[in-house]
Amino acid sequence: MTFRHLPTFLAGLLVSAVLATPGAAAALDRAAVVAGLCGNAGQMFEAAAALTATAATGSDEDRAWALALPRALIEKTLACDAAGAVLGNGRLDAVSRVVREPAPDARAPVLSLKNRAVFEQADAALALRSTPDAGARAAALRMLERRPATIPEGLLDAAAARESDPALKAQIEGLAQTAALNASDPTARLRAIGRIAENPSRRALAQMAELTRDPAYATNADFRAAIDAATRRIERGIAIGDVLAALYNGLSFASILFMAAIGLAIIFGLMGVINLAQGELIMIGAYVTWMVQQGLRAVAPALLDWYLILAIPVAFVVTAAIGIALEALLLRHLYKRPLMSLLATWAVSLFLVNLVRVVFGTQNMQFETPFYVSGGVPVIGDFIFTWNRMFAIAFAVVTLALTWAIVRKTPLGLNIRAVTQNRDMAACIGIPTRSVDRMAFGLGSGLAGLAGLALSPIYSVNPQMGQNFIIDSFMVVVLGGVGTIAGTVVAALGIGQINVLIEPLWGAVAAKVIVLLMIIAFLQWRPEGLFAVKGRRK
Amino acid sequence: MSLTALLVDGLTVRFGSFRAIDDLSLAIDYGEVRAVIGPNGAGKTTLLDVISGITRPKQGRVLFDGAHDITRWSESAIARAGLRRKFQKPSVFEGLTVRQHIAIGADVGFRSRLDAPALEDRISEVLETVGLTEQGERLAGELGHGHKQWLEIGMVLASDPRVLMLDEPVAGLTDEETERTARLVRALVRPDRAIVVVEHDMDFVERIADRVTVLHEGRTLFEGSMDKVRADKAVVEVYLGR
Amino acid sequence: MVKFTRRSFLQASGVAAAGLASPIGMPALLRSAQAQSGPVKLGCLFSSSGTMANLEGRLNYVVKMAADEINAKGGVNGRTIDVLVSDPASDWPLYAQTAKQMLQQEKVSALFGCWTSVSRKTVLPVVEQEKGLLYYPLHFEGDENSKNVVYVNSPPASSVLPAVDYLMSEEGVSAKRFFMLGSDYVWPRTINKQLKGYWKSKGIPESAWKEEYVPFGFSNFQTLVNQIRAFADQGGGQPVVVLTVVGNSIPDFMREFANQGILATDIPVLGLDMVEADLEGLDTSKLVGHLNCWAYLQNAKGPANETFLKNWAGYVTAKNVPFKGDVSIDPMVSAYDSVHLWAMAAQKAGSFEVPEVSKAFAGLTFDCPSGYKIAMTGENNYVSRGVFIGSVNDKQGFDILWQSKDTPKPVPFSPYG
Amino acid sequence: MTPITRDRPFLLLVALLVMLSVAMPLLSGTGLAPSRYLTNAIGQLAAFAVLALSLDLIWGYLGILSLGHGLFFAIGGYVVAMYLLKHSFVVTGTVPDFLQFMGWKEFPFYWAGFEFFPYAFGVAVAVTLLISGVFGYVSFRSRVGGVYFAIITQALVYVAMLLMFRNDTGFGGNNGMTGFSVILGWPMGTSGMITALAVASLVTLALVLVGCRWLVGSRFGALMLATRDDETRLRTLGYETLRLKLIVWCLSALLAMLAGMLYVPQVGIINPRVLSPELSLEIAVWVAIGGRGHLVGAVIGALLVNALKFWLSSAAPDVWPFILSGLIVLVVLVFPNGLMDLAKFRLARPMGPKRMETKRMARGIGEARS
Repeated sequence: MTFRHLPTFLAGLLVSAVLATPGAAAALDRAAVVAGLCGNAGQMFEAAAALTATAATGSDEDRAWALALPRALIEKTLACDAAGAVLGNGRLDAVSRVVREPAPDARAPVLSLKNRAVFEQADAALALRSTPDAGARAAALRMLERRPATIPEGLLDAAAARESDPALKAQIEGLAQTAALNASDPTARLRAIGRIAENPSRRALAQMAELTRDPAYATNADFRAAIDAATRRIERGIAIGDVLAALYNGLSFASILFMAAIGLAIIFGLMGVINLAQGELIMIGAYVTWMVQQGLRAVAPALLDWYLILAIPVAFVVTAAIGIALEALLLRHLYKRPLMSLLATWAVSLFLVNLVRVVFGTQNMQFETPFYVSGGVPVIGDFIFTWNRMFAIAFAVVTLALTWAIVRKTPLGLNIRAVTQNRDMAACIGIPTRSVDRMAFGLGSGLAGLAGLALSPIYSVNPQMGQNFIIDSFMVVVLGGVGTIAGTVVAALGIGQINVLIEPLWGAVAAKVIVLLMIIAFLQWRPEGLFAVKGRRK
Repeated sequence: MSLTALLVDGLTVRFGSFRAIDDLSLAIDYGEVRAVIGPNGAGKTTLLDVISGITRPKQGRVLFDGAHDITRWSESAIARAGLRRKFQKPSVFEGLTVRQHIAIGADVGFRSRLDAPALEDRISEVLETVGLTEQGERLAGELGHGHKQWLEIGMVLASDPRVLMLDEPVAGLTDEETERTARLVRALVRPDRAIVVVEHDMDFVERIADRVTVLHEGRTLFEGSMDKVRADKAVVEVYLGR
Repeated sequence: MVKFTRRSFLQASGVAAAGLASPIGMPALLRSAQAQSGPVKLGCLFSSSGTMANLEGRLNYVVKMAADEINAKGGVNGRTIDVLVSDPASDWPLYAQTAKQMLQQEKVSALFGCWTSVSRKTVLPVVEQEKGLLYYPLHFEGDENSKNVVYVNSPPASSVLPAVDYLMSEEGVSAKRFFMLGSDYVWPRTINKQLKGYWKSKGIPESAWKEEYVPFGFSNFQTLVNQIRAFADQGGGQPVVVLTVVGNSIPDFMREFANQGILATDIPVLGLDMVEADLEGLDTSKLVGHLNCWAYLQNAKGPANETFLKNWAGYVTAKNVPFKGDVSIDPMVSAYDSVHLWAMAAQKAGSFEVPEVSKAFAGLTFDCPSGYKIAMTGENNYVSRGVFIGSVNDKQGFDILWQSKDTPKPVPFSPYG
Repeated sequence: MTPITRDRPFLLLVALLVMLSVAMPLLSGTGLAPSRYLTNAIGQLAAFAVLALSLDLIWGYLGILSLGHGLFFAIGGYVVAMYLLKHSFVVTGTVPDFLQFMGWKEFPFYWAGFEFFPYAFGVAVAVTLLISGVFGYVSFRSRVGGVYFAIITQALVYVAMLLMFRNDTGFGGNNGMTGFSVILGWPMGTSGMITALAVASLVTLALVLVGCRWLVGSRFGALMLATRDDETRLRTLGYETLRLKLIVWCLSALLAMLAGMLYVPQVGIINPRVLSPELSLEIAVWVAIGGRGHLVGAVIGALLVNALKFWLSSAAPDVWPFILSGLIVLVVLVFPNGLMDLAKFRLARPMGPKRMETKRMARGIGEARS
């Protein structure tokens, strides 16, 4: 990520700001800064520059005073009025820090995009120097890392000198070295190049490419060798990152497909029933998750962050109950007529979509984003390990394990397998096939509910959401081969991965089209799917 | 015309790791009624499946009329060559009348090559043979189990097959119906026709069969007349031993 | 959505029974006598089911609310307004079908409807054939000027281009590189075509932009966001995303964008179809700063907006409307304006006949909740309105970042296409 | 199969269609004429009925459920739309929208010749036969059937929809095609043209109905039923069921295509929505509601469901989905043979030979049992 136009622009301004306040001793004109914050876009920009300069070279008192200002602006808690400005909810005058009420016509200045960047910078710079909380300092450092070239000179060194946390100190020093890319000291530059190469990305590559136009590249053999080595290293890193990203994206897509398909696979394998309402059960799982969230919000706000975990049993039980009811009321009568059960389940899906629409409305449901499903960690190259996808992957893995355990290790699972393989024979040896059907249908529906839960941090939750999954999940089930969990897993992985590989080449639609056509062609060749039990065929 | 209607030669059929038929060889002659018996899973129905082209063997071949290797032929080509089969579970077309069944069986083709009177005659003749004259206009779906069995026999019979395969023709029938079926089968014997019957009912087999082949685990355990079968130790062992 | 009451259900079953009894004769029931006195009929063509329901559904209620306001003041030409609502179910041919039914059977005096350009294009031949009048409340791609359609919202030259100009300016972010991501249909395609023409005219090289389209309802943006990051990291100036995906693709895209750790200060997104309703399900704290551009934003200053917001909140509570009373989006206001513009024209013409009403367009002005006095010139069927650029805030709304001095004259046909 | 002469529902329906198609042009201009809206609606309903017949032919009589019949309907619709646009362009010079917003200066090369209706019709037939033939051949050869066939056809129509949504395929993308102004040299949208198109649809429906009735009453029809009831059995009697299925499948596809050609000029737009899996599913719903395996049932189902839909989507938009889903569940659980179960009491009881057929229907047999 870059913000490329700013560096030169900002650097120049900073130099002037630093020159204007020579030495650490010169006191900050606090009233002028506050006036600037309440001024027009240009004045705000200059005020931000002054704040950043204070972070680097100002006095401790000024820094402590300035610390709250950029954040207040970013969060729109600064109320500007004729007498200056009032800070946040503490009702403190921005300049004097005396308690006072803002004027009734006070306004909160809105940051333009350009100013937002410089205020984020100022906030991070100040926080790095002055916040007592090490976590906040680390966050500030990460913000500064986004635009190393705009970090004012001296800030990092000063911060490192005062830093008490050794790990953070090392990180600051590392960043300082990186930031020295355009320094005059040749060894610092070489070190910066090495540092940059440690975190390969396309941006780093672009930086290196830029440096090949540096006069030093032609004249200085060491410099040139360092650049070339760094370029190679970065390219390798990017390549690795791309491969990892493709694998990860494929895996995450596969986990979604798997979650959507596993319930269907059990039901289809057991009863030969195509459940077109499966997508709606997914949707209901997501709505149940939402309701659990709302319940927690009302009853136990402290647990709100854990609603995704706490909703697991609820989502499962509710959708399983719907599934069981569906089986008992409708599908039970249709086992001899699979194509009719297909239409019946479509009617159910139509009904459920519209029921949810009438009850909840059509808007997207609002979900909290707990820390464990928000954001991501950059790993290497352009590969970012995003937590919501990881949640889905982990969820799929756990579901797979549990499903496998149920099917392989429990009496119900044994019965399910027996009925799947030979219904008549199973009935003969006393397995209550009807109630096995019902339980299995409940299990399959409950799994769909869990899928809805796992998808809620990734997709918009609304009455229509289920319809996005239905064809994909059918394809997974038929491709995998009816009634095999392994088949479902392999098919989901295959479809997910191939999709992700094609997508960058020809776009998302073409990827989908090609994958579907491949599956259709494959099924013509092997109608029983990847993993099918062979037997005497009639 | 050769004397041997069907020659099964070194046949092996596998389902996964299970050998349903294991290097089986046997010959069936024209003019005979051959019963194939054996416990469940011996490979009887699978053998008929291979002959009628439904299942492809892993190894071996099936020769028809001494000259034609029909192992890779399609089901319909095999049927058109004159090999017809009645299935274990009565397989009739529930939406069609009895007469329509016989018409379909008598003459293959999307349009009938027989002229209408000739076809009607043939239908009446077959219905008489299988004793369903009364039921001519009824829908097959409405028939009782025994009538369905005979209807299916009539349908495969209508084309004058060279090889007639009957898979459990008396399963689920009353004694009286069984008796009638036995008479029917014997009446179908002709010098230019081979009849293969797969059956569990030993008394029925004794009534109709000229020779009996006992299959066990996909192999021939014994071959000979019914008397000899009953006397054979190995056969008794297989049927009663466990 | 009306509440599913026992009465409406009984009605429906009665209806079903009638339908069962005489399938062929049934449509004759549709032929209602056209009244020369009594209420004058207006028709709505907004879906309350299907993919567009969340956005279009609320416009039905706004039209009704506006009609109620007018009725409370005595109606138009001495007659009250009766609003007919239908459900084209986000199914484009059904819009045409419903329009036909409204015009031929119900003889509505004007239609208010359509969100996507596809649906407008579908309805257009019907309206022209039946010589009806359609008020279209969405900003759109322009390049169209039917005398049977009133284009209440802005064509790109007076909405999109100012926003892009802002992004490219020093005051904005001096944008140099553009990633255009849209849903694959006429509006995004045309907007992007015009943008490319515009950039070409400014001497920006073709290598500075990239164009990608996704199907309607697309939701898996992981790979595309990766592509955007790669595009941005190639260097060459500040990148921005011009987002013309529609419907649920908007929140899904924004969510993935934030999740991959991209801030508005890294790569700003200009969401041309993004409204407050699209942010309803999102944690916007990580999206603060992204932009949209419309002729109205909820935060618009002025008494007209205060009244509108208050009335809408009141209407939602009073009529049990299944949408949020505290969310107000541009197309709602445009639909609201539409009804008033129509009523003013009909009053001025003293007639409900389309040709008469059309003749009265010239010189109409209305105090729009946006704070601008919107106006029609009679030169074409466009309405001149103000322009706002909004910036996502952490309360799932938009702060006004910039707004036009006055109402730029609408340019139906873009010079950059 | 009842002889045609005693098949009262069938005779009644054909008579009604003939009467309507004679009466409508005769009445036009008089006060008794149905309104333009009603005329147009009748025409559209007739097109849907042809579509329902096409599906009933393979589902009701052959036991193969296609959830992708919208594909063939769309081929007909798209081709006729291409003809109309090209023809309008030649006559009036109107440039289609999609050319404009794609920035294309002229029609893509494959639009050449589409201004000639016979050519366009030939292309539609050829494309339909090619796609249905190839797909049918490979599917039936691999013995893909039952639920699998349903799912695969659904995926196929979905793929087609995704493709057609793309603007760069040159068929108008999401917008599809609209703005037809001239057909066969005549202006569209006039009352006369609306009546003419409606009558054309009614006549086509009557002809298709009679043709299908003849087919299913023939020996070939008996073989179709035999295939439905027990394909293996028929094959082991020496019949090439692959060929039989392929013939009926392609015929059914052609009928669906024909329905599309009738539908599009009347509704005035075609876009990829006709390729959505929901529409194809709905066709099956019409047939199931009317009575699968019964030609009259399919027609009535299509007419009833669509008339209800036309009406309720404006009269009571919110309850329509509930009514539709309720109807389906009712039919599936209570009337396995759709409305024909209702009709049998009135129409069939007095007639002796009908009894057997009635019984057959009552048991709901004929579902693919494999």
